[in-house]
Amino acid sequence: MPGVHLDGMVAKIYKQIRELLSRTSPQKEAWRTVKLARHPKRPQTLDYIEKLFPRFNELKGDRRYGEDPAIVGGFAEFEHRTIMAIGHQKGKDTKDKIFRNFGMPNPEGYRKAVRLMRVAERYGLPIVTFIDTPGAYPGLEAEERGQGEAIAYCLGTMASLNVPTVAVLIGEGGSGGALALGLADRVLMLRNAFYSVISPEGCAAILWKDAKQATLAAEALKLTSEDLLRFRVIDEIIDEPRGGAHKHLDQVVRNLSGALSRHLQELEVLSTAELKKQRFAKYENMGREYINGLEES
Amino acid sequence: MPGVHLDGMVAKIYKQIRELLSRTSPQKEAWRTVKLARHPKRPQTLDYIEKLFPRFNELKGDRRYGEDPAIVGGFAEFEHRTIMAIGHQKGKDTKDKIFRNFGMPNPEGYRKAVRLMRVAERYGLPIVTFIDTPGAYPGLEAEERGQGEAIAYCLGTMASLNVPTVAVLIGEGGSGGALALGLADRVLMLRNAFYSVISPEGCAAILWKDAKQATLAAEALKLTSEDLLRFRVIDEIIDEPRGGAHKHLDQVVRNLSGALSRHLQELEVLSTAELKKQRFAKYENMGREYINGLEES
Amino acid sequence: MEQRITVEITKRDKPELKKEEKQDRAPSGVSSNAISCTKCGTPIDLKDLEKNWFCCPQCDFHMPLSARKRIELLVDPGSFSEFGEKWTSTDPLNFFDLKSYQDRINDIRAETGVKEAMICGRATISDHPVVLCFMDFAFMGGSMGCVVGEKFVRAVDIAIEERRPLIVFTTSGGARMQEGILSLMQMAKTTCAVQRLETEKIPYISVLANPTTGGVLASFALQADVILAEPEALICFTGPRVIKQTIGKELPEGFGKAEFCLSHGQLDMIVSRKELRKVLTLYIDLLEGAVQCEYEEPEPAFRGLPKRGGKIIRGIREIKKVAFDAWRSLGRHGS
Amino acid sequence: MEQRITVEITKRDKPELKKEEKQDRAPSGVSSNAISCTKCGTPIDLKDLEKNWFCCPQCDFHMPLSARKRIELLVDPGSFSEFGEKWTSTDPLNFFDLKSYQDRINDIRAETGVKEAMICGRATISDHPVVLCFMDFAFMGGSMGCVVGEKFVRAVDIAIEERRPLIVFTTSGGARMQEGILSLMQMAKTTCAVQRLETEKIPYISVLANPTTGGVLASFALQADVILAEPEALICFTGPRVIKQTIGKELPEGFGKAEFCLSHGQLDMIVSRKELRKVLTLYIDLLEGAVQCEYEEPEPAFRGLPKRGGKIIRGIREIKKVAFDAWRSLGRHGS
Ligand SMILES: [Zn+2]
Ligand SMILES: [Zn+2]
Repeated sequence: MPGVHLDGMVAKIYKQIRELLSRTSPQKEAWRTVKLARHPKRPQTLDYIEKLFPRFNELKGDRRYGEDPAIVGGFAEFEHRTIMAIGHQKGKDTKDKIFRNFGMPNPEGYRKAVRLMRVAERYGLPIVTFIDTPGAYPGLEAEERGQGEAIAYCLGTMASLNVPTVAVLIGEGGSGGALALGLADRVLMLRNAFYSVISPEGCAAILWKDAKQATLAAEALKLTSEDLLRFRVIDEIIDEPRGGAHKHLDQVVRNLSGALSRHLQELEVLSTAELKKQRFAKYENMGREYINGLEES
Repeated sequence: MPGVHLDGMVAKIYKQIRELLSRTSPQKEAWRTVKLARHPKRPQTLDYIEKLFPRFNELKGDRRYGEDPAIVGGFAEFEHRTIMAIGHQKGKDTKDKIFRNFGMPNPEGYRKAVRLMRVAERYGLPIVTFIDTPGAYPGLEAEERGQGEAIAYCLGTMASLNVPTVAVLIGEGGSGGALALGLADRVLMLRNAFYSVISPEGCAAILWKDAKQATLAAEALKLTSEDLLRFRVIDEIIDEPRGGAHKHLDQVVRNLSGALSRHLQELEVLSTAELKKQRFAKYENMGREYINGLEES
Repeated sequence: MEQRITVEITKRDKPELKKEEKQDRAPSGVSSNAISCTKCGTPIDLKDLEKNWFCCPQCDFHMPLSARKRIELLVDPGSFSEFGEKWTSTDPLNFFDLKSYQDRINDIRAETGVKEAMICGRATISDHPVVLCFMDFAFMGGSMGCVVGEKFVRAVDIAIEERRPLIVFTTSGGARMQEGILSLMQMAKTTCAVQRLETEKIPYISVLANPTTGGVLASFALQADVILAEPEALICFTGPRVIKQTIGKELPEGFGKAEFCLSHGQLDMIVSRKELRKVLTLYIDLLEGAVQCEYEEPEPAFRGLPKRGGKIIRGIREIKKVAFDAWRSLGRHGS
Repeated sequence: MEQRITVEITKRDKPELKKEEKQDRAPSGVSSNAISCTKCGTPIDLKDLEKNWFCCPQCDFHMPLSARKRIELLVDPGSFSEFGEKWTSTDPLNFFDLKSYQDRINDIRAETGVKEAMICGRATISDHPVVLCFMDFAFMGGSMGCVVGEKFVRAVDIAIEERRPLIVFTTSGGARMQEGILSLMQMAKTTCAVQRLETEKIPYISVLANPTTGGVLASFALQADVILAEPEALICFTGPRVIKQTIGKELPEGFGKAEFCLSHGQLDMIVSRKELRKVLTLYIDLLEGAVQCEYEEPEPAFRGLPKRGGKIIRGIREIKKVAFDAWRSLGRHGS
């Protein structure tokens, strides 16, 4: 039957196209972004805190169980107002990286973040978060102490806050462990950061049954800042110098500072009710445009 | 010098009086109360919950670290309304007592209580607590997980609640571990319960350097329901049958039920603002009448 | 009918049990009207299984259930009315791995008859009007994509508009990779909806079935006021395999199971499937009574404002009487 | 002056260190102008000690300090104005153990010159108006009775009325047994006051000195927004001796010390006495800026309502300018 023959040919051609595509630039672009976002010299949360805020006073501990250095936070001064700054910190040298668990928080980290957010709320301080993590730590004890609950609780807290929140994706945005600090009124993203539901390696291991296909997965996942802007998951891309943020930190900080200032000013004039209404609408709309049949029911 | 002689005599007589007093009834009364409050057959929180409330649905866990069976709690029905019932549970037989750590909570117990109080607040449910504990558990791991913070947090929560709260001292009211569930709008106390800043044995060990002087300490501490009513630390004494609550539980439950009903009805007609105003005034006045010189400054 | 159940059970992917099954239990060669228990291997006649709430009569193992079957077992007969059944994903990423996302969806639908990983609707349980969401593991491992998130949000809208408690049954491997970042955002989306529920004082109960992991666990599943679980259900953020790889050693016996989570303070109660209807009824009863008494300032605290009926009741004595009469009329008081 | 310091230090009861001291360190035979370090035993000249913020120049051990000395070291010179200095307990229980409560109080007063376990007042720190409470361990182990509770509540009243941050230094063995249940109730009393502070958005910082235990720890000490501690301060609800008795084994090295508490998430920071003034100034600076911007509905969120000055400022740009000018005028911007 000619129909069958044709179907087979179409499938074959389609496969060839995919394979060809897999060797061209857009995909490599995604992988290049992943590599830049994970670059060992890439500036981290504490670098931005130091450069953006003339004063910063760190707060520690979840008041329950422990102090998790994979998340840092504290009062900071930004353009003549006090804010609360919170972010993942991956660590610099080997010792620091181990100390900070490579930026993979345990439940205490998220619970510290929640505590700091509530302190900020009490004083009416805007909150700025910096996201840069491979994800929540996949450890045995993290599960024992409720890793899932810690993230769910942090998300619930961010959704309920009566103060303006701005999240900045500065490097790696790894899944739920990143999102826990990302449910903000505005989400900014450095051009070479990435944000994904799963790491390209993890995705490749599951779907391609081969972690080495991470390059393919990176492209398929649409995890670059341009993709995310298109999906309206982020609100603005912050430009980086050629070669990445580490090439000229001050320039990135200038770009980020201007954007932060603008977004905070826009949010600060809103009433609490309006702020939360917009926040809920923002997130409850996400993905709605990609559903067929919604209008019918 | 005759003065010195006289002083010595006075001191000696005073000492003799104290010793005589120490063998008479008021002091034995205090010790009798302590023994009754700790009586192995004394009804416990779950007994009262069963008898007072036609329906009860237990809630478990602090959602953070563990489930502490030394504190129990859940939704309950009381006179056609839903309430939140929370209390210490000491345990009945040896196995149960060990399981419940003899009613000495770990931090998780207080954090579960806080969680339940916040759920109650969300739904506008009044909260009834039952107090019966030797105190918070003095363990190494309890300290590691912040026993002090857990109590402070529970106290802060009870102070801030937007719903009416009634605490009932049913047995042993041991120090901060008891008070953590006791910062309520109304505090009721079974006649033979006791409530003290320190156990008589602990007090005797420190002040008399001899734990065997607990009988003396019990009297000195003024820990009976009559004493506490006089100090206005409690609002009402619930009568027990001769011989103690375990002699006729139903009778105690009838007395308690009537009082609970009355106090809840009085509290339920108050606005949130008035409720909290009265609560703060109640506790911030405590001890004020026993200070000299207040009026001067 | 029996045939369909077999399909549902065998098609279901049980990540952590699969290997053991293969090793421990030889093909039992049972007839097409029987299956062998996933846990103890005992052959069970499908009729007996159905009579026993799809739990093994031998070891009480709770067999995986499709969303449809759960609805049948839980709600008052004929009371379920679905919404959103036609909503489908438009494949926003144009996702393609070894197979395209669109093909995957079509194949699963054809094979299982399940249209999405969550089925939602209004129903009554013991005459209480509720809104229900049931996840289905057969559909791409119960993964949360845009449709699941949207259905949950609509369920919340209905719960608020109609003052109905929300009850959610979860079973999920997490977010749906094929919808990329948009699937991650469904965690934020459902979280915001839960916040609206809280503000509106609508009771929210979740029931976690095997397995509930990843993004579903770390968002709406664990944000409920009351969290129940089925016995032995795997409940963890990261799956045991990944943890084992990370820490490089064996996990303790029972790790991540419901019993483990209960003792670690994560759950309120483990409820056997047979008891679930009774337990849920009790919670709804007690919580519904609660929401009927709204709390407003600066008026007296416990005046009643039952929004559903439209009739406004004032004064605590009247509330009590109304609530009492309602309970009595349903024959459920003092049970 | 030196003599007074000696008295303060030797009179002070250091529960956990006392025994070790006796065993480890022979009477050092130092002159009356020197003492030996409690920790390392090095003889220290009192003048050197005072110059070094009463920390051992050898091992940095933080010597116990009286409330008066702390005031002297911390606040702007001459700025402290005390309140409640004449408040005394009326001995509500008529308490008598081997000695009467009244006699105990009188003896301690005569011996130490300290009148109660807490001294409170208004002051400025780096020109910031604040309210301060300083506990004194020399007075009955810094125990909390009715007077301590009342002083704390009055400090809160002043903080709210005059929009001043509240800073509390704690050192306490817990509740004061001699006032029985009334001392326990001071935990509830101070807790309610802290709640009012929170509602009024007044910054509240506590500094825990050695030792802070029992009822003081489990109430206002741990209810602050920012919790600092001195190095090596013992911070625990139950004292190590009682825990040792209960569990029947030795406690790990460093148990209950500030460093232990920091790593267990209980504290924000351990601050050396030399740095304290600088650190507190920074916190007050940042938090004061915050409270000046009050947040009200349904008007725009960040309009300013600095209550202290009485002048009402509206609009975010104006707030910023005012705050900026204030900082600049104090020469503290950008430090
Ligand atoms: Zn079986
Ligand atoms: Zn030294």
